[in-house]
Amino acid sequence: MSISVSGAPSATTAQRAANSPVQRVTGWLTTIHHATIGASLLVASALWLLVATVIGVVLGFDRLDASSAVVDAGALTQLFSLHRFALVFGVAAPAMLGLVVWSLPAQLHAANLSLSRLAAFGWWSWLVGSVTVLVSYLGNGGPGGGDAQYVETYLLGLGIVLVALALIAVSVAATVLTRRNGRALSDVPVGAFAALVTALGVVLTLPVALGTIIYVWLDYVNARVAFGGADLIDTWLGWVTREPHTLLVVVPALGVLADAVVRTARGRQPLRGVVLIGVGISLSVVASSATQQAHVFALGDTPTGTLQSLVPYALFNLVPLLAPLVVVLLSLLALRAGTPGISGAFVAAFLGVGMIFTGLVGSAAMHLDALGLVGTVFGEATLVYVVYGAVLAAIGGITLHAGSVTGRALPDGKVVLIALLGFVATVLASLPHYVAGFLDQPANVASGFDDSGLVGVTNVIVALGHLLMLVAMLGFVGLVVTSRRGDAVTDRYRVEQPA
Amino acid sequence: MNHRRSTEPHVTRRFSLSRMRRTPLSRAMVRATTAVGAVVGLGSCATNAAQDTWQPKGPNAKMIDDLQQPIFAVAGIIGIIVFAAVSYAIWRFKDRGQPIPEQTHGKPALEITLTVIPALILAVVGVFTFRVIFDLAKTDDTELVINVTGQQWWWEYDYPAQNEWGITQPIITSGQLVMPVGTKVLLRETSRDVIHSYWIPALNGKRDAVPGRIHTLRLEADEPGIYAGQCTEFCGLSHANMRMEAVALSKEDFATWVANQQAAYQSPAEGTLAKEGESVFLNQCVRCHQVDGLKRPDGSLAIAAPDENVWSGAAPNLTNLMTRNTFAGAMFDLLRDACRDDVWNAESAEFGAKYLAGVDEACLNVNDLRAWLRNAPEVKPMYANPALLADTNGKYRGMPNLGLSESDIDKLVAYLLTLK
Amino acid sequence: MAIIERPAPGTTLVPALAPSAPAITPARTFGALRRPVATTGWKSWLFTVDHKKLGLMYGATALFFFIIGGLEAVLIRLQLAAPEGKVLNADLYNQMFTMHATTMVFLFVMPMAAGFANYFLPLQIGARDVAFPRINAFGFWCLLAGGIVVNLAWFFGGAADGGWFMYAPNSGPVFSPSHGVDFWALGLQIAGIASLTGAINLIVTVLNMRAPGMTLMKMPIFTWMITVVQFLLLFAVPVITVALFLLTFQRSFDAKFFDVAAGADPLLWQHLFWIFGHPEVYILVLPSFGIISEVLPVFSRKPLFGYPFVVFSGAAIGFVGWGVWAHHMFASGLGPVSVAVFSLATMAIAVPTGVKIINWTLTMWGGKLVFTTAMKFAVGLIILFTIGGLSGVTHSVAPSDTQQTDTYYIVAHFHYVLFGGAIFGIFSGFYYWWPKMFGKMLNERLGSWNFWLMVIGMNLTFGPMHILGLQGQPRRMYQWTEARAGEGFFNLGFWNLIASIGSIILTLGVLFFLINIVVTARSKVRAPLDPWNARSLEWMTSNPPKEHNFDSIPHVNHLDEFFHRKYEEDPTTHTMREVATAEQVLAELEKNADAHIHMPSPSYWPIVLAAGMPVVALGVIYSIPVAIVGGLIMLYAIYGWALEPATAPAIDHDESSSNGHNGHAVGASHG
Amino acid sequence: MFKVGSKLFLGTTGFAAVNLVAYLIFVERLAIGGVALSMLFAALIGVSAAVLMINDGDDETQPRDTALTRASMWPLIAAVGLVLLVLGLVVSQLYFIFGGIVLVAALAEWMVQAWSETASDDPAHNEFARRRLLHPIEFPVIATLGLGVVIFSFSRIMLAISKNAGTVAFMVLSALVLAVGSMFAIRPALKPALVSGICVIGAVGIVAGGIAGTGAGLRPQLAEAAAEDHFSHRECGPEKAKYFDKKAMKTLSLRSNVAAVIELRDGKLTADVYGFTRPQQQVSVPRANPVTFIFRNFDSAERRMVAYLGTAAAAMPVDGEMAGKHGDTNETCTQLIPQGAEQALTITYNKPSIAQDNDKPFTLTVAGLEGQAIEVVVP
Repeated sequence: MSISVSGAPSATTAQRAANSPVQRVTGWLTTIHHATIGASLLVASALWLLVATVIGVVLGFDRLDASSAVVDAGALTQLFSLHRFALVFGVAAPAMLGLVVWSLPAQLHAANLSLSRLAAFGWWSWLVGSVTVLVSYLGNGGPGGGDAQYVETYLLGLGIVLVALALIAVSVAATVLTRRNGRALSDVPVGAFAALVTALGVVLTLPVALGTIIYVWLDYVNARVAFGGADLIDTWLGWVTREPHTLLVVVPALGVLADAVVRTARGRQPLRGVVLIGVGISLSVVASSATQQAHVFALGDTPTGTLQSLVPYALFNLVPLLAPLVVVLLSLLALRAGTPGISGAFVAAFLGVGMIFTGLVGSAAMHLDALGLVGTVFGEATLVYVVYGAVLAAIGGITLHAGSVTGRALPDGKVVLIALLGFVATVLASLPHYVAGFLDQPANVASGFDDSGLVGVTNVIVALGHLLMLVAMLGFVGLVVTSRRGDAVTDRYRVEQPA
Repeated sequence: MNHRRSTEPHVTRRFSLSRMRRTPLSRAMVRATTAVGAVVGLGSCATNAAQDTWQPKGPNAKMIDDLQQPIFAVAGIIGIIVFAAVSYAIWRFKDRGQPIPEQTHGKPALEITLTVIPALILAVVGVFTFRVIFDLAKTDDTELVINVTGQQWWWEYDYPAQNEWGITQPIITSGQLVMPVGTKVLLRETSRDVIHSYWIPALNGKRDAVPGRIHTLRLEADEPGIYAGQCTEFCGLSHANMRMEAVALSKEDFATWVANQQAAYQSPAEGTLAKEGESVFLNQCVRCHQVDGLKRPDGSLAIAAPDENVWSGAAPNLTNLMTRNTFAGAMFDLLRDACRDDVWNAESAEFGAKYLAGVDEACLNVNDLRAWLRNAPEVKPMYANPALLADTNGKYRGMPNLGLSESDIDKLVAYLLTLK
Repeated sequence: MAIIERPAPGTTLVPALAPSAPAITPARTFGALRRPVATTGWKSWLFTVDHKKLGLMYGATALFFFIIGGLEAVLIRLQLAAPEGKVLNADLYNQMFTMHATTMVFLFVMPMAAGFANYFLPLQIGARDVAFPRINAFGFWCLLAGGIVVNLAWFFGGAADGGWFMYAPNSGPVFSPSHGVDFWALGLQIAGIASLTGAINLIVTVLNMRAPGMTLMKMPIFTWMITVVQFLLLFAVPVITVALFLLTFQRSFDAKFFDVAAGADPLLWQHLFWIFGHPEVYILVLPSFGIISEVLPVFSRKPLFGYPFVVFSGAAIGFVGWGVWAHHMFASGLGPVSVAVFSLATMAIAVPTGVKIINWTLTMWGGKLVFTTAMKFAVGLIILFTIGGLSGVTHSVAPSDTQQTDTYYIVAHFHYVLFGGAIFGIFSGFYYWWPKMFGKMLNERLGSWNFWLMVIGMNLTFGPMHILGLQGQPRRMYQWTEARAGEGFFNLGFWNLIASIGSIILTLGVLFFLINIVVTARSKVRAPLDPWNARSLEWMTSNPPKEHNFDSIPHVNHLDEFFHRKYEEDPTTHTMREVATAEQVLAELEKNADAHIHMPSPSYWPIVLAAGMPVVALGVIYSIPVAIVGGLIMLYAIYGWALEPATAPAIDHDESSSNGHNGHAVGASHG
Repeated sequence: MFKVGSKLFLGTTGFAAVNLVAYLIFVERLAIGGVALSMLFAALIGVSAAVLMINDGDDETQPRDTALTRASMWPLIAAVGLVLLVLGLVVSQLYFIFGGIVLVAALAEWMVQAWSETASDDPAHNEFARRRLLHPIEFPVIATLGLGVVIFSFSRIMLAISKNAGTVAFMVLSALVLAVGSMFAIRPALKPALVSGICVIGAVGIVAGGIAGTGAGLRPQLAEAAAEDHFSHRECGPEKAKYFDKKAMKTLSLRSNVAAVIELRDGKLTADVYGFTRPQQQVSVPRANPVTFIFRNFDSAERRMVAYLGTAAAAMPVDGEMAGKHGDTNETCTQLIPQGAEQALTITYNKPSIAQDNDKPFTLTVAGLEGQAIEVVVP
């Protein structure tokens, strides 16, 4: 079954074809076409990745010498916070949702998203909201910031970002639920299913964050007693940028992997139902979000005490691990069952999901009281793993769907190279901090720790890792641009969907 | 006869028995019959209404009259011509079975002629009108200037210092405008609240007194006498009761009047009813009404503060009240009817003396004065009702009901009689 | 009903009976409400857009307010019959004369003229309706709403008490603490909408919808005068609306437009008011001039003498009328230069007015005069208006005016102009056009009583006021005092009494008219098709006219087209010879009847929109949320209106569309 | 019946139940987490039920995807409105209100557009329906906004350029309007595009001028007056009279309520009172009524007129507050005005002259000029 738009060519198609620059701009401004919105989100997330990597580099170099600070100490707190915001809400979320928006209708053989205007609204809101947050950081308004007006701006900007993402998610969920063109939910591509899971997760959890923001904001504006003002914003809202919650945002990566492996293997996915369940397991993270707490496992004095600690820990940290684990394992199974060829999409997605898995494992480990990793750079590394993993998966996803969405496939070999480069970058940018975590390098500071020996080295490597990620990203962007310029390449991924 | 709404019938009976027997309506009927009888004596205008506009008593009004008489005549003639023409047409061309006439649509030459004739007549009228308008507006030969300030519903007059008239201190009075005969008097009119219009028909046309503006009106009287007038711009509840009188005195009498107005205040003798009245006045009336020279028991001057009690910030100055013949915005006469007629109908030679005699106890219209002091808003419609004060921050407009006891009123009347 | 399907040409038609309309079911609706479809019963009146029904409703409303205003006048005269009158107190008296003038000017004469204009202007120019029928309906309901709002104040703490001229600052909240002035200002603003929309509507109608062949100079004179009036309204109403708007803001929102302490000049109001107020006088009187200019030729059996002169003098009055407003302010202290200029301009306006009187007289001259009641009123107008006009000339002379203004002389003058002029013309119109409107003739005997009682009563009431005024009795006094009444022949007491007696006689006269209406309504005798041997197009259709006015739109060749179809001149003897009866003329027209006639459809929206306005007004006075509710009602109505096509689509007319004619509009109006 | 979708939700619901129980047992009983999990559980039950009810995944019930949504600018505008709304919470209420209006308007337009597109199968009819519904609002609002911007820009231009230039600008502009209007009148068949083009150019020109005018600021006189706060009240400070509008006195309204014109000539102060042929040294004014004096300076030096208003509460300038308490001297004055200039002063005297307890009459004097005074008599 080939992908085609049923019915008459839509007005948006006509607009996209319009040549005049003014028409192109107005066409973009008023667009409700999934590909345009998705591409916009992807490009914007690439820009945010630029910001994130640059910050990563700056932070890494700043930590070289713990006795001196390149960046002003006050600004440093903001910089760490901005780094996290950029990674989660600037890169991971828009990249994943952008990928979904971009490719979902094509996966479903639908003409467009349902509630496409809502998606457009979400995209523009996310754009202006994230810019607002960025501006508020520049004005010293992030968590711990000192400028009251900018702190308020930060909170409200973050609120807009959350609302925007939720709106996009609503559109995505509605699309999957209503535009399957007669297919059962169990028959849709795993990517679409993962999109649904992500969307539901986002819709279910982000309102919790939004409510918290409103509480914090009201408190901040009026009294600053209950929620502790700017300094404690991170305490109240930090969970949205931590694992395992971030897993929710990057679930589409699992879908990319599952779809990519089928195409690479040119076969069917064995145990497809298990894959779907595995993806669905990610939703368990919703619960951890609702509690807004980190669940650390510590051995209690009594068995009951131990159990009381273990069960929530297992529920909130170990169960989510199952999701990537199942998908990765079954994808390997699918490879074995089929006749795999070399595939950029698969490589990137596999590496990406692997990274995500690594991050999640790290997160689970961090919450073991015995290891004493809480409060160290270990936590930072887990986030980088997850987000960069998501970036890799997004590269895979774009490669996977480029042919069907744009009609121009990406060259596999180059994508594989870039994926490998990104993999190396990810590992460099995070693994050293796993090590440094065990060496007790504290998180969120650039000074006041022992920078001798291995710790110093890790920071250098991390900085280089971020730099490398930047290079990988730029490489991929270049690849996309050149592929669009060149002649149309047949989509080698265009295969029959499994029934 | 004047407005009577006394709450005490016996007082009424005592003073105006003869008039009250007949109701106003029956009286008017009687009058109607006499009037029809008087058709023969059309020429005798002496008994016309006080504000007759066709009886000019001064050069300004005469100028107007000289202009309007021919115009009325011309208008009358034109009217008669039209009536005659129409009547003739009705009689001559009535349907007597004649055939349907020729369907003529007009004769332009006739039309144009009949258009040009009225235009010419009006052009002539226009030229004379023009002259009179500018003559009436002349002010550069003024001999006496009087400031006139209108207020709901009375007029305040103040005479700026003018040494040639012996006015060295400003004189302030109300109700009656006193002016010398044969003198070009210029009124500088303004108003404290709404628009009023100053009009003494026998002396000149009317001129509006507009708040925020100063308008001038020239008066000149040929003969001593009282000339009635009335506010003619609708000014609210008691518009009908806002009257005024211009009193023309010979120049000598005017000098006497000026001297009297500037005389020092004479406190009533100790132990008299009037002296008690003075203290009632100091307790009640002085809040709004100024009597120049009146001192409080501690020797300080009593200064009225109408600006604190009255919305428009002013109340009539009662210094030498009894030299005036009216009170309450000239709504009531201070003189009983007989005395009033005596002054109003006096020959011009005797008029000055009679007017300057002022009001004494025998002539005092005590009936209306007491009714006024007892409950002013009842006898003159005013916004003195406390229920309507919301828009004026609780300040009164017009004289409120003071709730005076009868004995206080006795004392006050006695005191007021000393103000002359 | 929007489409009238007529039988094929050749079928004979009973003139008085239009074919009954088929049942209509709106197939779909754009608005929130489905279209009204009733063709009989009260709903057919409430939601009608038919100019004739609206004309009748204008007339009925105006007559109602005429009675109200008349009762107010009688109360005023009773109060003033004797000195120290006790019928009314000062406050009530002030309200009474304010409302008397307001009612008579805004709620009787203007709507009555609008009624005649609505009914007869399309008929006279051979049109099937006005240009904007729904706006026409809206205008009427605005007028009614405005009239109700103005009078509602009686029940909410007292009516307006500042005089119809409502001079600032006496109209401010301090000097007029009741809400009367608020009701007055808002009510008149609402009623003003009626005038404005009516003006635009009729101007467009006259300019665009005349029958073929009817050039402007072949237009009936009544239509001409109405057109001039509509132009006057178009320019005058916005001025008073601005003034009233300022007043409303001054009173309800503490604005300072007329607050002297804040540096305002109270004369601003006077200028605004009289820039409207003087053209208003011509707005009141010109329609009546138009009416008697129709009546006089008919009953003289002769065309109007100097038709172009009458037309142009009407237009000239309309123009010069704008340059004379300050003659109401000669005593306001404008300064001699302004006074002189306005004095001359005022004199100039007497010339075109005189032209009219001369032409009317010359129309009668050499005619064959038939003295029906309509003719009697017309001749009465000539005489009485002449008196009013001449007394007007006396106070165009500014110095003379400073003696006369604000006295009863002015009251006498303008009642001769407005009662003797405007109202006599209106009564002439009643008697002349009654058979056309209702198919029955008003009783001429009762009409004679009506006329003579009104003439006598009118002269007895207002004649003495000349004397009262010249004797110095000011206007607007709730009492006069004997002390200044004088004795002798010219005493105020006698003439006040005469005037009051006259007002009773006048009331009797009007009563005879009302009796006449009842008697006529109960009579079974139908009027002949052409009872007066009339001359203009409105008589060239049935009595009363069919919904679509004319079966076929006549082609016009002459001024007085109808007359020329009936009579021809014998070229040798120059006498007129009847060549056709009215019935024959009509039958000729019906032979060529149009097959499909698209008429505008009835609508709910005009009345709903108008109903929102009093709610807004009450809200402005009492509570802003109420105003918002009113605003929402209006918004709803505007939407309904905008979404509803003026003419229902053919599909809405199931019966007629089934027989194969799917609505090709013929010569119909849409708006 | 149990398709994947419903299975998913049922599973999640069960999982949420487990979570809830576990949380209640192991973590804490009354904390917010418990509440949140119960809510989540309840919500998931609802969602699952809904999924079951709509028989999700049933092939036959799924409609084929044919509806195409058309491009829309309202999402973008709504997003801008949202941000303005939120920024308004921080910055100013103005933004909040504006953002709210934009947001509500955009959502309303959006809704109507969405509604109209599903109104029928005929896009032309749908578009027609939308226009009928919205154009009655859109056109007036847009026109009002456009006109408002143009008028505001015009006012900025007029405030920025000098008075004479303003007159010229006004004349030029009206001439242009006349010319363009005549052109349209003479050639009614002009292309609409040309007409609208000219109007747009005109509007853009004015708006550009307005922006430039705003940048240039008020003209110097106005700026100076604004800086000295002369728009609100008048004081006896050392300000300049340059900005004073010498022609203002010539207006009818002010001229007509002038009690006296006070002239300073050859070192002599005289009062010209209308009605008196000779210059006066005394002016009599009514009490409790605002009166205006005009001060004319024929002296070569800059002068100001000072009105002595007696002790407190005797009089007060019309536009000022009573200064000081009882017994304090109360004065008001004009600005310093150069030779040939004139200025007005409006005063209300509430107390009569005799109420002055220190026997010092109300006067009008000129600062720096000894022995010259006009007495104001309030009878």
